[in-house]
This record gives sequence, structure tokens and C-alpha cells, in this order.
Amino acid sequence: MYNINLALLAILAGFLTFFGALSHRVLRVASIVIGIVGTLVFAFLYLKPDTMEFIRMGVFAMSFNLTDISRFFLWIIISAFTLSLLPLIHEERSPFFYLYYFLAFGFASLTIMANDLLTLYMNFELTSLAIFAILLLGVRGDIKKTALKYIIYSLVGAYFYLGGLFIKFKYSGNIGFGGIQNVSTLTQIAIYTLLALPFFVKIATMPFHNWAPDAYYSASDSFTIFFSAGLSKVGVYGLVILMLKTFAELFKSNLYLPEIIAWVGGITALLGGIYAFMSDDAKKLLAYSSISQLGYVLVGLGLFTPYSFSAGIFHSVAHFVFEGVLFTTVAGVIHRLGTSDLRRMGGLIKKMPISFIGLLLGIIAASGIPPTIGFPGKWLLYEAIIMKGDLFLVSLVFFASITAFLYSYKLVHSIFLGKLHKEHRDVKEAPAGYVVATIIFLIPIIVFGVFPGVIFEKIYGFTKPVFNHDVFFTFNSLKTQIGFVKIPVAGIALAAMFAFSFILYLIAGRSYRAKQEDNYTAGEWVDEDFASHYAQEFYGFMRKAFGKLLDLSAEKFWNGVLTIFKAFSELTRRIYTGDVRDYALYLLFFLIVLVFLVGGKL
Amino acid sequence: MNIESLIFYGVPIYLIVMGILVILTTKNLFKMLLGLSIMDSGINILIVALGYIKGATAPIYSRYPEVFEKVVDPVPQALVLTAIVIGIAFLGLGLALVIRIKEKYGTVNVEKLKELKW
Amino acid sequence: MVNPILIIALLLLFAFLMPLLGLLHRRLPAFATLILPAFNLYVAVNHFLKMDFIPVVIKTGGFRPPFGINLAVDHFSLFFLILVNAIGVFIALSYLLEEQDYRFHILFLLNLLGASGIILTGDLFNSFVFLEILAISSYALAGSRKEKPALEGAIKYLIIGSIGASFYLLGVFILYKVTGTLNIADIALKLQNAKSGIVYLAGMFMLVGLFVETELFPLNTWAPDVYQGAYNRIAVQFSSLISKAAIYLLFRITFLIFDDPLFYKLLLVVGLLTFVVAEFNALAQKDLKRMLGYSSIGQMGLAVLAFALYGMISHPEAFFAATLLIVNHAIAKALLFANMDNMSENATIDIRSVNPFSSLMFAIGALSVMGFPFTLGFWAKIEILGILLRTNLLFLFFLIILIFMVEAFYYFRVITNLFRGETVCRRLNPLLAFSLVVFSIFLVYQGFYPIFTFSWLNRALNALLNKAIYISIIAGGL
Amino acid sequence: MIRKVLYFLILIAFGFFILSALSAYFPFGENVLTGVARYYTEKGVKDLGGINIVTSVVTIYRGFDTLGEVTVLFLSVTALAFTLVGLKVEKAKLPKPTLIMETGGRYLAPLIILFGAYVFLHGHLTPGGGFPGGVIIATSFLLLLVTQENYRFKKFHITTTEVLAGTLYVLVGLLGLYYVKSFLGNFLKTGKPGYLVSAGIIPIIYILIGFKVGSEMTSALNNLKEGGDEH
Amino acid sequence: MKILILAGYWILVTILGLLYMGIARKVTARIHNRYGPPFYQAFLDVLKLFSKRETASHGVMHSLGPVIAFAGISATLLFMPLGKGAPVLHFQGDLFVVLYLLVVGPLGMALGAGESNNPNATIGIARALSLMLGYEIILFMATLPVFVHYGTASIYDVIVKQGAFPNWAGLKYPLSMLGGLIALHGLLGEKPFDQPIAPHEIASGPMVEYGGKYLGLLQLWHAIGIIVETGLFINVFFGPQNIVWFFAGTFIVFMLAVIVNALMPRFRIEQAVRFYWGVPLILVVLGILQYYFWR
Repeated sequence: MYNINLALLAILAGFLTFFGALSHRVLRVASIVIGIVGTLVFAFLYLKPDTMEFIRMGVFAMSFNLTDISRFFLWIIISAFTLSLLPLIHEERSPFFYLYYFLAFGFASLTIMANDLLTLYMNFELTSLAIFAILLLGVRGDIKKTALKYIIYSLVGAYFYLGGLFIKFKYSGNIGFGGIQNVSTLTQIAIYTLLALPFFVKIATMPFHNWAPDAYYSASDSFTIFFSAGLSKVGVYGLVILMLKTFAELFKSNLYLPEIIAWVGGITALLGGIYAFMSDDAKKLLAYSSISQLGYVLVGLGLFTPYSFSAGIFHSVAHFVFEGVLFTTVAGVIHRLGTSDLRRMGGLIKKMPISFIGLLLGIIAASGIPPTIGFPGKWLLYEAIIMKGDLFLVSLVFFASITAFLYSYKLVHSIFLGKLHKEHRDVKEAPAGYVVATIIFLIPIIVFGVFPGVIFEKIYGFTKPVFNHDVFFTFNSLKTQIGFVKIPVAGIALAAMFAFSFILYLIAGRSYRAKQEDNYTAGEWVDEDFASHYAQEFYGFMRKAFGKLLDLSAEKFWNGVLTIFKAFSELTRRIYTGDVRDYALYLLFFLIVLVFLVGGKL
Repeated sequence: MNIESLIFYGVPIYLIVMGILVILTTKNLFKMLLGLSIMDSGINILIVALGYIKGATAPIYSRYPEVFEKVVDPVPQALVLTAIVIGIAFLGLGLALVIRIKEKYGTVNVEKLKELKW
Repeated sequence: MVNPILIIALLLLFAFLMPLLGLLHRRLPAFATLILPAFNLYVAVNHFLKMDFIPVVIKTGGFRPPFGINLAVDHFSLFFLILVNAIGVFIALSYLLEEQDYRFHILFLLNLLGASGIILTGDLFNSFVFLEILAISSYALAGSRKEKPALEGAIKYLIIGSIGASFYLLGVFILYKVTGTLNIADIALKLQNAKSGIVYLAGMFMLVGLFVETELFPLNTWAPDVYQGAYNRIAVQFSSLISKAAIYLLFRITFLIFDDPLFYKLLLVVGLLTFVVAEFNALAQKDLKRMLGYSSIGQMGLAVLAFALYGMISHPEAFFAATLLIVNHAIAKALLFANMDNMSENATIDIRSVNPFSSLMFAIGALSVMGFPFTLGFWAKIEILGILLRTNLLFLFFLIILIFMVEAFYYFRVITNLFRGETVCRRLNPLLAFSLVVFSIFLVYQGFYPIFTFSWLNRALNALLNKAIYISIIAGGL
Repeated sequence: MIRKVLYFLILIAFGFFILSALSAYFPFGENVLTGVARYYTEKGVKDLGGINIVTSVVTIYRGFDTLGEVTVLFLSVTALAFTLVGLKVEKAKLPKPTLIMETGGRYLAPLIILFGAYVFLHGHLTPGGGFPGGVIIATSFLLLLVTQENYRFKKFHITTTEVLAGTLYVLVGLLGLYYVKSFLGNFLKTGKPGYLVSAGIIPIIYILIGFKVGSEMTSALNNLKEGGDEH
Repeated sequence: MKILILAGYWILVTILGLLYMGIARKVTARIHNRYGPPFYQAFLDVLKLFSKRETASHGVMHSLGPVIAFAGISATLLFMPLGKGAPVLHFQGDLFVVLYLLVVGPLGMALGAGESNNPNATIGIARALSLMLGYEIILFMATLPVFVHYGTASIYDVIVKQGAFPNWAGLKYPLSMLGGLIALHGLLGEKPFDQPIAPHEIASGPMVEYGGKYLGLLQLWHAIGIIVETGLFINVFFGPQNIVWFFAGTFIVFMLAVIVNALMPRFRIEQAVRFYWGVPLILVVLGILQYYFWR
């Protein structure tokens, strides 16, 4: 039983679901459940290290290998996939949608299991294609533009990757993940840039990010869970594998490359955060938050010290967890409300409490407050950067982390707090699938937040060979040269103090339940459908504060590039004037050119 | 070059370039086809001229087997025979197309035939 | 084994008989049109499998070359014969269900005859004759729609093509004057060591003629108009049959006779220009068929480019890449153009009403042309990039990659529209649909497991590559 | 205007370049027969018994070309007819023939046909052959078309002639393949050179070509006059 | 035992915080040339608020908000050393723990205030969060060179390592200290940075819907907050060698803030943020450069 059968299984399940969805909704649900169970069962029983290859052809053989790293990321993707299937049960979509969904998972898993660059490329392309197909079945926004944008970004990245692959082959003579010996540093950097480009695109690094907000916005809501929490990890995996296996020496020896990449990540984190709290749509806000969080990951990976690298990978796990729960709860809300516009939500806390708790813990984790899973990664990242001594970078990252508070609060307030809209009076809690998925997501948020060592154990397994650093963690505490944190203590302190002040709250006089509208309104009378929900232009005044900063957009830049291409094509097509005489003239001139080409020899 | 080659190669080559000139300058499709055939005949003549041998007759041994005349190269003539027919062929087809175009466009002016471009 | 001369003889026989068949029964011509390519295909495959690497000489008129005209049959020519006739079969299949003028079938058969003749013949002037047969039938087929655009394209093609052909003839004759023979192998033998300047001149004249047929810049100006104007299945013939036969001749002659750096450089430049200009023009197109036409031109340019790289790296991989690209392009473009039959008349790039089946077919064809993984085109792309990298021309390498991106852009633009359009089903020609399915399955299957194509291609290229045997076998007599 | 002059000058320069190149390499009339030409002129008669070497070259040595050539003609005529099918044109306005024209035409046509027949029958002995003969025959029909008022062909006859001539030509070739293992090979006795009945299959081929060409050209003329026909 | 000590410290800090608030009001009044309330006014307020019979609540989150706020700030206090030799939890955590715990309080209050659908409250919170974009980064960048200088991320170690008067970090890195001071002003939310609770525009913002015990909790939160926030500054820049110094330092710094507050008008919010991205940023950047070049 080979590991790649996981992908085959997924594809089979996809076709099963396809036909199920064609026939009857009960069958559809059944086949989705079968897909979940089958995937999990296979994953638990058969995922063990092995290698296999087929289609051997010259230097190329399509070969797969399940290393520790692959296993680690494969598990993330599997869990994200299965969890995102739970909400999917409640989504009535075209049969093809489910097929593409399973295909995307299958090819993503193959991508992660690939054992050489070309195999990775092929499956990576197919993953992009499947996602493209899913985006074509999107639900809102300018779907065609979005899908086209996505596939073009991916393909541009992939083609550069292909170029890099060939150049690597030229210099190292193989297309495996092996390193490149005795090549000038500049060449190595060039090769690395080419090879890493598609993964930068995949994790939506600036300036290759602006497919992401549109894609997340227009894609089906339960798919975005998998998209953000799961599929973005393919990009992270690619970066990790390139850094650890192929370019480790380069990153160790070279001074500038790690800094540059880390800075790119930091800028991504910051701008992503800013765009996030400036955007008025739940999906777009989450999309930008996802971009921003992956920016931290990139900082961690790029800096390439043992601590930062571990921090980066840990944070990518955290990203999986909290983005997963955020997207799930928001998807539930959208499922009930039918809109993703933050300005038309509000006051849902009493209607859907579980979703609220999920979202609350999600944003707490996203802002990295202990003792949630967001904290250890960030903490270790800060310490790592400080140890590296790049104080400006650490300031940048810290600044970015402040924006997290802003968009987190905007999200939770606009959806759950504030005034309940009249038309939402009889909204119910999100359907079972969403709730279950939320609850399952909540477990790791706390558990791995308090005991991060469990994950660092695994990470240490594959960073050790490269950095051979010593253990810097116990199951519940982290220790670097400059700092030390024992997370349960913070947790306990918080809990104790909460208990104390809660007692204080209880012993003081009782409180009665006031209607939503009996408020201090400077004496003005408000009746109960007085729209007093503050969600419009939430941080509007920051526009003035940022000024020009918000105007700069990668979108414009790329459109400019495209315009140049179009202009050039407008130029070249003018050659083909529909006039036969001109054509004859070309022929004549070409003939004359040829004749004078050989004129010398005559 | 001697005067003979100037004449016997020059004239056909002149025909060729004139044919091309016609194609380049005329607006009329019909004339354009004529230019083509002029150029074609130029090439045929050139080929025959290239095959000529001074003081030789056509390759027909009419007094066989007594005498072997000195004959010119028979191959160019055979080729030209073929080339002529081919020339006729595309001329005929071209004319048919021109008739059709006259029917559809109501003109044979090349400048009006610019629906497909760029 | 059946004598390959029968391929041509029977085609001719049935072409001549066609009026009578037409009178006997109105369906007979269509059947003949289907049976003959099938027969050719059988003969070609049979030979390809049976014969060894020594080329077979088939003499006509009872005289050994160079005195009589001969057919030179080796794996390379057979490979192209198989390709061309396979396309022919699948196109002819769809005519069974349609009323056509019997003259149309004559034109189709003679077009096939021209292609097969070009591929089979071992004689230079004979190749000219067959080129003319191919060309004239192509003019007529291009005009066969008898609408404004079709006629316009046809007449443009006719004028440019005739000029080109005349110069080709002149070139051929100059070669005859120099070497005193018309047999390709013999000429190659005579010109092996010493090439005088006039030979280069002749070569240039011949290349002009060939460039017109192989749609190379700047002599391909007629091509987009024809692609746009003609019937879809005629466009298939242009992209997958006519130009492929011509490019076979180009490869053969260039490699055998004009095996000289100058010519390779020329081909390199021209191929590159063709590729770049055509792909950029395709980016700017609104009309779908015209866009596909430009794409075909670009692919031809790429193939010639790959071929020309042999001049820089004397490594057969260049030929391998070029031929693989040609095969992929022939089949993928046949798929795409034939698929246009299912779409609305003169469809633009933001086409809406189209049935899911043809959307899928279009997607597969386009992906294969783009060289997406798990299609045949992927391997072609890999090979191209591989040889480009061998040449150390990194600039060229990245330029080509850039153009690939342009290609991907305009193809995906169409795919996006196709899959978002509300699906209005049009009536399909079931046999055509069958052919489409066969094409697409071939592309995808070969994408997964291209051993079949690769092995046949290798045999073909071995035949092409050992010039010495070819020359000694055919021209050894003199 | 200025463009025309420019083109003219360019073309003249180009032409002169070609001219100088050609005359430099092949001075006029000063070449000796080499290669295949030498062989044809020396062995031609012995091989095939046709004293007109050009004819032998055309029909046997390069007979394959000639077959192609016939095909091209056939092709172009078919294409012409195909292109003109369903063409709506007003009938060609021919001036009403006078009595002299009419009578002259009527008497002249058979003679012309006879002459054409002579030309392609003696193709292997004298200059001329299938193609000129065929064309001459076609001219007679042209004469009839022009001179005789509302003259009509029997379309069927022309077609059958075409078909038969073409088919027989290919069959002759196949017979060659059958007897001498070579397509279009000569499978008859060469006979005594210089006589009418000699030179193996050359006269046969030329006769067939003559018929083929004659019928082709005639039907081409017919199509041009009638503007195509619905079959 | 430790628990008791912690509780003792906690009570001490609360009392002192309330005292500071009272004194602050007095001082402000004197500057405004008023008589002002007695210095123990804050205690009376808190007592009154807690002894109210009934208070309005807009829902669970609304009533939990102040609780969380108070809990958060108290927990932060446990990680904040009160000068050298004060045995609290500081050895467990470091700068980042403190910084992140410091956010719990505001977050809790924000959640609570948000549920009362009074726009004033939400506007106040939006402003508070935006203002964070201003001062937090300045404060962070100001403290950064000190921590790096002493090669640790733990506040307590910084205190211990920098030692007594002549070699205070604040004197080593005066520019950073200055920047930190300005940032601290925003952190304390004193004029010109009191947009979040601008009493005259948005009716004291987040607190607008709070009364009774909730407001009482928030008062305590504020009281402790003053000590913790000023304490962070003092600990980093003037490493107080004992607890007395610590409180003295905090008192001085706070009074400074109060005086400025009394004299200043209020920025518009975006002006405030822009202000922080102006001069203070340059100051702290210079501080960091100083660490790099004139260590």
C-alpha cells in the first residue's frame, strides 16, 4: 500500500461524491462522509515512510517519498481537508465542485510527497488547475477575473520555477532536492529565486498577493477554509524543503539573502494587516489576515536561524488552526446571513454563541495572546530576530502584530457585537457541520498553545540535521539565550485573576438586563430599530493617517506590466496589414535580405 | 559577363522583376494574377536559357541511328513543360477566385480586400 | 509488404475516379475519402514496424536513381506519413455524415496526396510538383467556404504562395545546374564537401518557397487570414497536415543538402521572430479562430527554432524536440480547430454559448499546446527548454519562457470564459466528436506515459540522422 | 508614384544582382552535359526507343512528375469548377456570330481536332506531345463555343473522358508496377526507333494525356462560360 | 507564601494607583486654578460604585468585559517587577509576555463595550486601537536597544544588570528614553492622546454604558494600569534598585504626564497617530542606531 494511494483514494472519493451529488443530496452527504472517514482511516493506517517511482524516462523519474517534513505538512493538509469537508456537507453546489475539491486535495498531497523538483512541479501545476476550476465555480464577485488572475499568477510562478529547475539541472546534473556544489553564490541566489517564486505566490507574499483577496472573497465559503488553512501550506512546504534540502548552505553562508527574504515577509505581514483592517468584507479581511500571518512565517523561515525557522514552521501550524476556525465561523455566519459584508451584520452574539466563542478564541490566537497557539510562535520569532540583531525587522514585525488587534476587533465587533439588525431577528446557530468543525478546531488552539513542545518536538526532528542546534523547549516552556517563558504560568495567572475579579463581580450588587436601546444618547429618544451599529468606515479616520500608503497597490503594477505587453502586441499585429501588396513587399524584402546574406559568398 | 548572357538571362530576369513590380504596384487583382504569370514565364524562359548549349539542336535524333547531333540539355525542357502547366493551373484557379471575389465584394480592387487584418 | 507507391497511385486513381463515384452514389466519395487515408495509414504503420533502419528505395519508370524519380522511404518519412494520414483519417471520418460536393472530396484527396508525396519523394523537382499539388488544393480548400473572408484569405495565400513556389523552382533548377542531378541524396552527395556561393543562393530561393508553406515570419502573412476565413476542418488541415508536410521537407532538405551554419542561423532567427510575433499577435486577437491560427504559427516557429538549434549544439535532441513539438501541435491543434465546429460561428475570445463537451475538449487541447503537465505538450516543452539550456543562451531561454506565459495568458482567458458561459448545447457531429475524444485521449495518455511516442520518434530520428546511409543507399549508384 | 519608382529601382538592382551571379557561374551556352542529362542523351534512345529525348524524359524517366503534372491540371480544373459552383453571373455577352464565323467554325473544328490528334500521336517522334495536342483540341472546342450560337457540350461525355483517361493513365502505371516491378515502367517492346509504333508505352501515355488535357481544358472553358454547374 | 506576597503587592499597587489618580485630579485642578477634590476621592468613587444596588448590563460579554480587563491587568502586574529584589513572577516571563498580557485588559473592555450598542463606545475603542498603532511601536522600539544592550529580554534582568544611578539605561540611551516617555504618555491616554475617552465628544467612549460595579472594576483596572505602564518605563530606563525607588519613579513620571495633560488640548486621532510616526519615531530610530554604532 503506497502513500500516493491517498491521492488516488481522494480522487475516487471525488468521483463518488460527483455522482452522489448528481443523484441525491442524501447520497452526496453520505459520500462526503465516506471521503472524510476514508481519508482519515488511510492516513492513520498507512502513512509511513516509503519511496516509490514510476514513468522513468532518462534523467527523469516520477518519484515520491514521504519524509518527516512531508509527513508533518501532509497531516496539516489532511486535517484541514477533512475539517473543511464538515461544513461542505451543508453546501449545495454543482457536482463538479466536489470533484475538483477532492482533486485539489489529492494533487496537493502528491505535491507534498514528491521526491524531485519536476514531480513536485507537475503536481503543483495540477493543484493550481484544480483550484482554478473551483474558483470558476465561485459564488460572488467577478468570478472570471478572479479565476484568471489566480491561474495566471500561479503559472507565471510555475514557469519561472521550471526555468530555475532547468538551470539547477544544468549546474548540479540532477533534478532531486540535492544541493548544488561549486557554483557562484549569485547563480545560486538566482536559482533559488526562480525556484521559490511559485511558493511565494502560493503563500501570497507581496507583491504577488493580490490574487488572494479576490480568490478568498469569491470562492465558496467552506472551500476557503481548506484554501487558507490547508493549501497555503503547500507553499510553506515548498519553501521549507528548498531551504532545508537544497539551499541550506547558501542560506547559512550568505548574509544578505536571509535578511532580504525576512524583510519581504515582514513587509507582507505589515501591509497585509493594514489592508485587513481597512477592508469592509469579512472574507477579504480574513484573506488579508491570512496573508499577513503567512508573512510572519516567511520572516521566520527566511531568517534561517534555528529558532526563527522553528518559529516559522510552528506559526504555520498556528496559522492552520486559527485561520481554520476563523474561516469556519465566518462561513457559518455567511451561510446563515447570506452576505459577507461586515456592514450588514452585527449583534449576532446571542443568536450564534458557539460561533462567537470560536471566533473570539480565533482572533485571540491570531493576535498571539497567551496562552493560545498564536503566542509561542510569535514569541520565539521575536527572540530569534533580536538574537540575530536586526532591531528594525523586529520592530516591523511587532508593528504588524499590532495591526492584528485592529482587524481582529473589527471582525468580532462587526459580526457579533453591537446592534442586531432587524432582519436578523430569527437567525439560528450555524448548522451542525460548522459547529462541529469549530469545536474541533478550538481544541488545538488551547492545547498546543499551552504545550507547544509537542509540535516543536516534531519540528526539531527535521531542523536538527541542518542546524544541529540543541533542544530549546520542554513540553510547556521555551528557552532561548535571552529569554524564557513558561506558558502555563501565564495561563494560570490569567485564570486566577479572572476567578478573583469574577468573585469581586459577584459579591458586588446584582445587575439587571437592559434592552439594547436603553443607552446614553444625550437625551435623544431611540426606538428599537434605530440603526446604531458602528461598522461603516470602522477605521475610516486611519485613511487620513496613512495617506498615500493605501494607494500603492501591486495590482496597479501588474496591470501596468500587462498593458505593456498588450501595447507591444498592438504594435506587432500592425505588421499584418490586410493588403496583399504589402505581403508581397515583405516577401521581396525578405528575399533581398537573404540574397544579400549570401552576397558575400558569391 | 558577355553580351549574350546579358541578353538571354537579362530578359527573363527583367520579366521576373517586372512581374513582381506589377504585383507590388497594381490595385487590380486581375492584373496581379497577370503579373504572377509574367513572372512565371520569366522563370521558365530563364530555365530554358540556362539549359542552352551553343550550336546544339533540340534533343531529337531525327536521323537516328546514323548521326548523333550535339543536343541541348533535355531536362530543363521537361521541367519547363511541367512548370508551364503548373503555371496555367494556379492561373485558372486564381481567375476563378477572382470571379468569386467580384461577385461577393463587387470589386477586384485590392484595397477593398482588407476585411481580414491585424 | 505493400509497395508505398500504391499510396500515391491509389490516391490518384480514386481522385480521377471521383466524378464517376459521385455519379454512382452520393455517399461513395465520402467513403473513398475515408478509406484511402486509412489504407495509407495501414501501409505506413506496417512499413514502420517491419522495416529496419536502412531506407527503402522505390524507383519509378524502371530506372534506378538518379535517372528515374524515386521514393525514399525511411522511418522519418514514414513517421510523418503516419502523422499526416492519421489526421486525415479522423478528419475524413466526420465527412461521412455530411453532404459535400464530390469535387470537395477530390480536393481533400489531392491535398493528402500532395502531403504524402512531399513526404515520400526522393527527388527535388518531384517535391516541387507535389508542393504545387498541395498548394493549389490548399488554395481551393481555403476558398471552399465561398464567403468573403474565405475568398480573401484564399487569394492572398494564392498570390504569396505562387511567388514563393516560383522561387522554389528557380532554386531547384540552379541546384540541378550545379550538380547535374535532381535526386536529393545525389545532390547531397555532390555538395557534401564543396558548396559554391550559387548553392547558397539556390538555397535561399528554395527557403523562400518553403517558408511560405511552413508559415514562417515574414512570409506567413496569409496564414491568419486563411485560418480565420476557412472552414474549421480546413483549418485543421492547414495546421496539422499542410504545414507539417512542408516542415518535413524543410527539415529534410536543410539537414541533407544545406547542412551549413548559415542556414541554421537563418532558421534560428526566423523561427524566433515567428514565435515571438505570432504569440504576441495572438494575445491581441478578438476572433477565436484567428487567435488559434496565430498560435499555430507560433508553434511552427518554435519547432523551426528548436530544429535550428541543432546548428549550435550538434545534438539530436534538437530534432527530437522539434519533431515532438510538431506531433503535439498537430494533434492538439486538430483537436482545437475541429472543436470549433461545436462552437458558434465566428466565435470571439469571450465566447459564451458552448456545450460542456467542447469546453472540455478545448481545455485539453489548449493545455497540451501550453505544455501543461500530464499532456503530451509538457514533454515537448521540457525538451525545448532542455536544448535551449544546452546552448547557454540564457536570454533566449527566458525569452521563450516569457512567451510561454503570454501563451498561457491568452489561452486561459478563453478557457475561463468557456467554463463560465451558460452552456447551450449545439448539435454535434458524432463522428467528429469521436475523433475529438480520440485526440484528447491520445494527448492525455501520452502525457502520462509517453514511451510510445518517444520510441517511435527515436526510430524516426535515427533514420534522419544517419545521413551517410541515406545517401549511400540512394545515390550510391552513381 | 514615388513608391513605384522606388520599387522599380530596388527590383532592377535585385535583378541585376541575380543576373550577374548567374552569368558569373553559368556563362551562356558554355555548359557541357553532365550527370543525368548526359545519360539521357546517350542512353535514352537505346533504353526506350523514342528518338525525342524530351518526350522520353517527360514520360518515362520523369514520368512521375508528368503524372503529377496531369494531376495538377485536373486539380486546378476541379478546383475551378468547385469554386464557381453556384455562381450567379449574367451569361457572357458574346457578339452574335456572323454566318462566315459560324460556317468557318463548323468546318475548322474537326481539322483542328485532327491536328491535335496528330500532335500527340507523334509525340515520341516530333516536337509536341500530349499537352500541346490536348490544348489544340481544346482550342477547337473554344472555337465552337465562340462561333456556334447556343452551343452545348454533353457534360457527361467530358466527364467520362476525363475519368477514363486519368484512370487509364494510372492503370498503365500500375501495369508497369506489375510487369517490370516499377511504377510507370515501360513494359512493352521498344520497337524500332523512329517509327510510329515504337518507344513502348510512350505513345500510349501521350494519347491518354492528350485526351485528359483536352477534356480538362474543355470543361474548364465550359465552366468559365457557364459559371459552374450544380452537379 | 508566595501567593500571599503576591496578593500583598497587588493590594499595594491598587491602593497606590488609586492614590495617584486622586492626586492627579488634585494637581490638574490646581493647575486649572480650581480647588479640586480631596486626594482620596478615587477611593470614595470606587467604594460608591461597588456599593451600588443595581447596574444595567447589556449582556454576558458586556458584563464580563470589565472582569476580563481587570483580570488581564492584574495578571500583567504579576509579571511586572516592582524594582529589584521584589519576588514576583517576573522570572517566568519577559518583555513580550508583558506586552501581550497588557493587551488582554483593553481587549476585554473593548469586547464588553462593544456589546452595548452605543456608537460612542465603539468609536472610542476604534480610536484606542488606532492609537496603539502610534505609541506601541514607539514604546517597543524605545525599549529595544536597552534590552539588546544587556543581552536579555527579561525586564528583571535589565533592572539587575544596569544597576544604580550613574549607569542608568535612560542615561545611556537618552533619545530612546525620551521617545519612550512620549510613547508612555499615549499609553496612559493623557491629553493630547485621550481621544479614546474624549469626554466632550464621545462621552468618555468605552465607559459610556458602564456604571456601578463595572465602572468600579474599570477604575481599579485603570489604577493598576497606571502603575504597570509607568512601571515598565521606569524599570527599563531607570532600573530602580528597590521598591521605593520604583514607586517614586512611577509617581514622578505619572505626575509629569498629568501636568502635560492639564496643559494640553486634544489631537484629532489621525493627528495623534501621525505625530507618533513623526518626531518620536525619529528619536527611537536614532536610539537604535546609537545602539548599533556608539554602543
